[in-house]
Amino acid sequence: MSESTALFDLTLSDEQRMNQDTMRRFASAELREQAREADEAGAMPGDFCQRSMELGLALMPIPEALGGAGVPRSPVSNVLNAEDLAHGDMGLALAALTPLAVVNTILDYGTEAQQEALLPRFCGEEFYPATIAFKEPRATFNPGKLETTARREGDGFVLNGRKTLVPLGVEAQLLLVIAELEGEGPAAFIVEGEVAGLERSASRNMGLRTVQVADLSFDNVALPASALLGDGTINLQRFIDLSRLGLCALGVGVSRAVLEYVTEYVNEREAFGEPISHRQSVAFMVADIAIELDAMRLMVWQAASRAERGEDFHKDAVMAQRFCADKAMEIGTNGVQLLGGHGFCREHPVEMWYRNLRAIAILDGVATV
Amino acid sequence: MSESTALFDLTLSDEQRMNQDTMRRFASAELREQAREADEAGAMPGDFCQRSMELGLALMPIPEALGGAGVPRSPVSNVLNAEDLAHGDMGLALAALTPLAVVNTILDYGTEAQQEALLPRFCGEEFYPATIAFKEPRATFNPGKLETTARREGDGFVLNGRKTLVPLGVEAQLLLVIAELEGEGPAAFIVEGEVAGLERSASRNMGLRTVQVADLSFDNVALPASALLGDGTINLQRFIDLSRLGLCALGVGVSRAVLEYVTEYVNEREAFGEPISHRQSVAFMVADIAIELDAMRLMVWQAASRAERGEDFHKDAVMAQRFCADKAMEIGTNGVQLLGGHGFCREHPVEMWYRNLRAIAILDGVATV
Amino acid sequence: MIHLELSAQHQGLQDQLKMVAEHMMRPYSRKYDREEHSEPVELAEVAKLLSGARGAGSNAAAGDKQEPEPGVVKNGGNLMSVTAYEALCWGDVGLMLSMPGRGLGNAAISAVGTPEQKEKYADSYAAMCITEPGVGSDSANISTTAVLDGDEWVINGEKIFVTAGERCDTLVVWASLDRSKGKAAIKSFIVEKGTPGCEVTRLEHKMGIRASDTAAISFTDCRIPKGNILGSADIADDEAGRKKAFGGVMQTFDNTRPPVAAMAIGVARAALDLCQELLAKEGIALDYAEKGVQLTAIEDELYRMESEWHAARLLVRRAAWMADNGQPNSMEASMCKAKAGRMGNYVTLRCVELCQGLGYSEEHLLEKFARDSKIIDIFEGTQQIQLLIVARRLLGKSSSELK
Amino acid sequence: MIHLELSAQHQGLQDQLKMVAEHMMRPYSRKYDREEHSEPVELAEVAKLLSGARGAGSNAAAGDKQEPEPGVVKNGGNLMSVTAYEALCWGDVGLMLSMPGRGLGNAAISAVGTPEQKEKYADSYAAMCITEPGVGSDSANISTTAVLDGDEWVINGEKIFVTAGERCDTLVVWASLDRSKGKAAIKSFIVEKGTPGCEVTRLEHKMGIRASDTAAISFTDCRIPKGNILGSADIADDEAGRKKAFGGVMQTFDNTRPPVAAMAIGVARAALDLCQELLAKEGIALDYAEKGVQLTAIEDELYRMESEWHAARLLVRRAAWMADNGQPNSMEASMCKAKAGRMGNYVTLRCVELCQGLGYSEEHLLEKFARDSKIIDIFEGTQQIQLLIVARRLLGKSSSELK
Repeated sequence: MSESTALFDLTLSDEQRMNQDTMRRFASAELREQAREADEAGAMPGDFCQRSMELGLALMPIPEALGGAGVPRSPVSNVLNAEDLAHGDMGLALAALTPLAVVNTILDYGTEAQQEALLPRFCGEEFYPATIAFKEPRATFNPGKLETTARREGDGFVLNGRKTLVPLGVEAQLLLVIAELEGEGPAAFIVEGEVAGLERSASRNMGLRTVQVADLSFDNVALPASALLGDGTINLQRFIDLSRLGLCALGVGVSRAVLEYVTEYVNEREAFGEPISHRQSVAFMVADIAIELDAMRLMVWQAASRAERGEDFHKDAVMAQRFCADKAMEIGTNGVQLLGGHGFCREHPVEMWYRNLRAIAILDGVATV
Repeated sequence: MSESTALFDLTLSDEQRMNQDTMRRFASAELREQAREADEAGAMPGDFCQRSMELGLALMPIPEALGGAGVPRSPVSNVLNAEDLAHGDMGLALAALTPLAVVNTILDYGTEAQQEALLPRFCGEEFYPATIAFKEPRATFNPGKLETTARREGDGFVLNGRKTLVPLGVEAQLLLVIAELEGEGPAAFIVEGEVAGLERSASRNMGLRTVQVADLSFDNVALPASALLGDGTINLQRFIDLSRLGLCALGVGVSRAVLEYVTEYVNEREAFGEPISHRQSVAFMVADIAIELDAMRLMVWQAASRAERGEDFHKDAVMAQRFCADKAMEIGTNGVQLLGGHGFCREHPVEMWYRNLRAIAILDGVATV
Repeated sequence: MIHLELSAQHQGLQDQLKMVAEHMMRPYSRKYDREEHSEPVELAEVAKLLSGARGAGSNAAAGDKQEPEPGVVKNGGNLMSVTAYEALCWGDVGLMLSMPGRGLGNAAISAVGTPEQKEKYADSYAAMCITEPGVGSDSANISTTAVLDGDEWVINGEKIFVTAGERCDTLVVWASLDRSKGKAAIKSFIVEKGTPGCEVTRLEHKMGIRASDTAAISFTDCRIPKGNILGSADIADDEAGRKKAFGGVMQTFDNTRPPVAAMAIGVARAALDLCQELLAKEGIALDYAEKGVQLTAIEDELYRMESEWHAARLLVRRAAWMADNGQPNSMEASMCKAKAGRMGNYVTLRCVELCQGLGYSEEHLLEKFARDSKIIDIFEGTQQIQLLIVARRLLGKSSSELK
Repeated sequence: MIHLELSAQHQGLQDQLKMVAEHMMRPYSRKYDREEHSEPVELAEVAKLLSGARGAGSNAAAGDKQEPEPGVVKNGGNLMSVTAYEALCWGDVGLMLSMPGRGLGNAAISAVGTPEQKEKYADSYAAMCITEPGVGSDSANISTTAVLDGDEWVINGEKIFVTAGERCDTLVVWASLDRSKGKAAIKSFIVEKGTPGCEVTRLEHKMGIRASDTAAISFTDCRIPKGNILGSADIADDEAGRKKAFGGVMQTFDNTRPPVAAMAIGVARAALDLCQELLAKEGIALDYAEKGVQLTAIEDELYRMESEWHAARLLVRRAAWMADNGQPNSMEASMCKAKAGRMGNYVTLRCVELCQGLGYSEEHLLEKFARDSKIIDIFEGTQQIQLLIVARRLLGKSSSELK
């Protein structure tokens, strides 16, 4: 670690800056442009996932030997990417980022053999749909205590339980299912393609309609011994925390979109003979969005940079998520309010952001950085 | 119950209206006028309690046969009184209302003999200092689980524990100490004058400096059998709830004082060539104070009127206190903010109201209506 | 004498309407949320049933004006109205807004119409046309015009955000007799649908209340009988008169704000009930016991929502009660709309969060409540407009001093 | 490269200063809260100790201006300053404000003084005189005047809310050279205490920060040398020049707002620490474990406070870091002041509530923190003024458009 890295610093590296340009261009052209139509259709544009391949997101951290780019994994760069993509559209950003989350988790816990078997699939020309199933459909879901269980039977495992809000969950050819291995602790299981006892159904939700999200149920799904990722346990807390950072970054991206949109709107919209931005109640609401947004981003950056340095970042992740979940929803709400009746109409994107931002408090287990 | 009483109605009775005039006059002349000086001194004006006798508060519900006015007890009238007195000053209002709380509790639970022995003391020419000791000095104090205990020993009791924030606690000649009677439940004990093992000390607090508030400690205080109020148990929940209503009403009174003061101030104070009330951020803050204040009062009225009709009012009391505690503090904070630097100076009363209003979330067990 | 419970009569009505809401509205909530712009035919029956129940929260009742009688307390049409709106919106806000014969235009006709107008349009389904593309809260600045030509008014202009604008049969249209004379020249007119020159040009695609149609309507040389003006055609020529005239038009809002605020009470209650039902299935229930530091975060949040809900409801009932008793309630109407609007938004969004995946999913209605409730803090005057009205009254400021 | 921890040097300084705060300030906190207006003599030693530590959060350091150097990242005087303020105000805000040689006037001299002025007043204890009885946030409208008479400026006017106005030895006074020329004519002047015509007329009795003296000071034909003006005596005669001139005066705030915001970070941390200490004695401690619905309300509130605190601190550090690296930070300075001010108030008040009787009692310092913190959301520009500044920048509005 060089001397300069020990300073407090908010400067992006040259690489990060270049990458930011790429992400922003892609987000603007491919995500923002198509978001409304996809939201109305409740489905991704047919070629979106394939087109997202040009970003090479999943490829990056995969070792060159396995066909990847072999770029050292960077939680900081990942949250920067997540922000910029979500600035285009949160659902589509999730679609683009989900395979990366799978790759990251395989890199974190997979055995060498598993890495060799699975990771090259992400390095081809074709988009490889893979996802993580974490969240469970209970009002009292506690991410620290999973109710989806696996028990050892013979050499293999039997999986039971239900998962919800699984991005790309309908089409994924590879599922990493996070479950409680009875008597041993939390573990991840590799489920490939269709297996007996697994049912998938697309779910409709308040937001995130631009990405295919699924409910999964596992009814005595028999898995082979090789389905167990790595040596059998995962660091669940770390997994949750890494996913929190990605999720928060998505919230930052959408919130930035809100800020930009309302800033322009309130300056253009006139009432009582002046732009409505001349009213303190309007202007202060915009100022507050900017303040909380910047704070959200700084909290995410701090946690991600600690993660990147291998420092303990659990508290930072907990605080970032609490903060971002609350503020993002506040920003979403005020975004609609600032446009008044127009904000409630689907001709403007703020209502979609309102619906998507509610998910920041809900969507654990995605976007692992 | 007449037909008209079954309607939704926000009209004060003629008696309540007349009484309101009396209270408001007294609050203005005797409480508001003297509050600042008493706050600085950390002590009541010497003759305040005696002068408060003219209101006849404690006298009202005491049966005529015992020297009282024999007016049916009215939680609604009591919350109206508490609001108006606290509009003058919260600490002094507490001083004036505390003997009434004692009387109410003796009426609720005392045996006939106890009522005959104790209540006439409140009907003389001289102010009779009496109070209730309820709150305990713990950060984790739970009003439903008292840690001050009494155990039976021989015919009598031995009392142990500590109490805090006891209004008039230094000078009170009669203390009703609410304690857990071991193995039996919550009970109230009559402690008269000085007894061995009881120590009293005046305490200094953030606010409420105009009334003498005390810490009490009971170290194996031996009490006779007759010290037990009534048949030995009290309805602790009902006691807490009745005290909540009085406390909330105090909050309503102080909050109303804030509203009036800032309304005048922001119209007079000029900046940038206009009254600051012409700015939305200022004006909306005042509007919000008014809205929440009215809501506070309506919640207190609803709970009090249910109590008065003998209906279950526990939920109403719980919600009123949560609501009033939060909103009162918000109002106190904004009251100072609206005066800017001037609000921080003791030449204006808003800083005192800020300090007093924090107590609405803290001061259980006083002002039983 | 202070008493803040509903009378037996009002409570009985509310109980009945909640049954209607539960059995005749809720079953279609999701259907018409998805099938935007299709007409909720099942409601015809409900509307028939309601029109049978005298004063059952019709908007006509909300406009009910009362002279104060000393010593007499009334619980009348206004309180009835907020009670009914609360119950029906507990069922479904969007469907309630689609109920034939219950448009806000009916309230306006009832409030300021002549006896003949009231009779003629008693069974109509009247929508209200106020907002224009360039004019939101600034109602004094509308550009739609009405010009007298012989025995007819000729109306020209464009209106948006007309609730039930497609399904209604009658429109109450705000228009200016003379744009140079400002707000004193603004009057309202009854336009029957089908009148040549009056055309629905667009239906909005909305985030919530999708069962309710929100239309854009254009008026091109649209001719209506001279008698279809609501109130006088005179334009006041002094400041006091001008203020009074526009005040009259604006007064409609005093009547309609409490019922609209009551919509937020209804939908927030729906969310709270469903949220607590889902939590109860997993063993979490509010017992109102003294738990001290053992109180859970989820209980704490439920208490907070419950208390905010009760506070808002009391403000709504107060405003309605004042109208029933002939007390000016303009400030209180805005207070309750401001409080209920933000409460509804806060509560419905938080209920989604508390139920996590179940809250966010379309399998349950919580997410719909959070979408529906947002508009209540906006239409019939935004949160900000309500605060402005309250502040002006409190501080004694004119609209030019406190903008 | 993104990294949001303090450098080892800055962290070391903060640790040291927290020791100083704990051992040399906290023991006197209650004493000087009670003995309002008596001089905290124990601080002399602390001040001596601090002046030894180079750049230890002196205001001079806060005014440190940097030219940006491409590719070079600096952690300099501004970051040092907010770090130090945070630590010392964790000790006691009132005592920190009473520390000789650390007045806000020192920051002004350091920011815009000539080398001679800087040297001459290097060891002074300079207070800042801006606010006037009739002028709060409206700094452009001050009525104190400075008129050149031969080789001297003659100053007349009345200033209030002068922090350390009595104990300081030097005053930096805002005055107008020509009231008809508006804000372009506002300049600041160095007035040494003891100059005839300069008199402390009153000390404010305050709710909090009672250890700090807040004075009213009058200037009656008070003559100071011509050289005691800070910056140029020219009055710009075109709009751009006028804006720039006043902008220069106002720029002091860009330097002082982050340190003042850091005061809120310090006092809020003090409250959080003490609150958690008192709760820990009764077995309640934040363990950051995943508790799901078992999370208690008190834990929930502690998490909320902690996250708000961290958020505010990061905004403060960002603003300071930008100044260290030559980036314009006017908006970010106001952002951090707005956020930290309200956070400090919320956190300190809530800590009192969470600790119930112990929080409210003078036996502990929680109640004092809640009193001290309130002023931080007010002085150096209120919450509302900060939002106004942020909004104007974001929306590209002038002060006449967005008032």
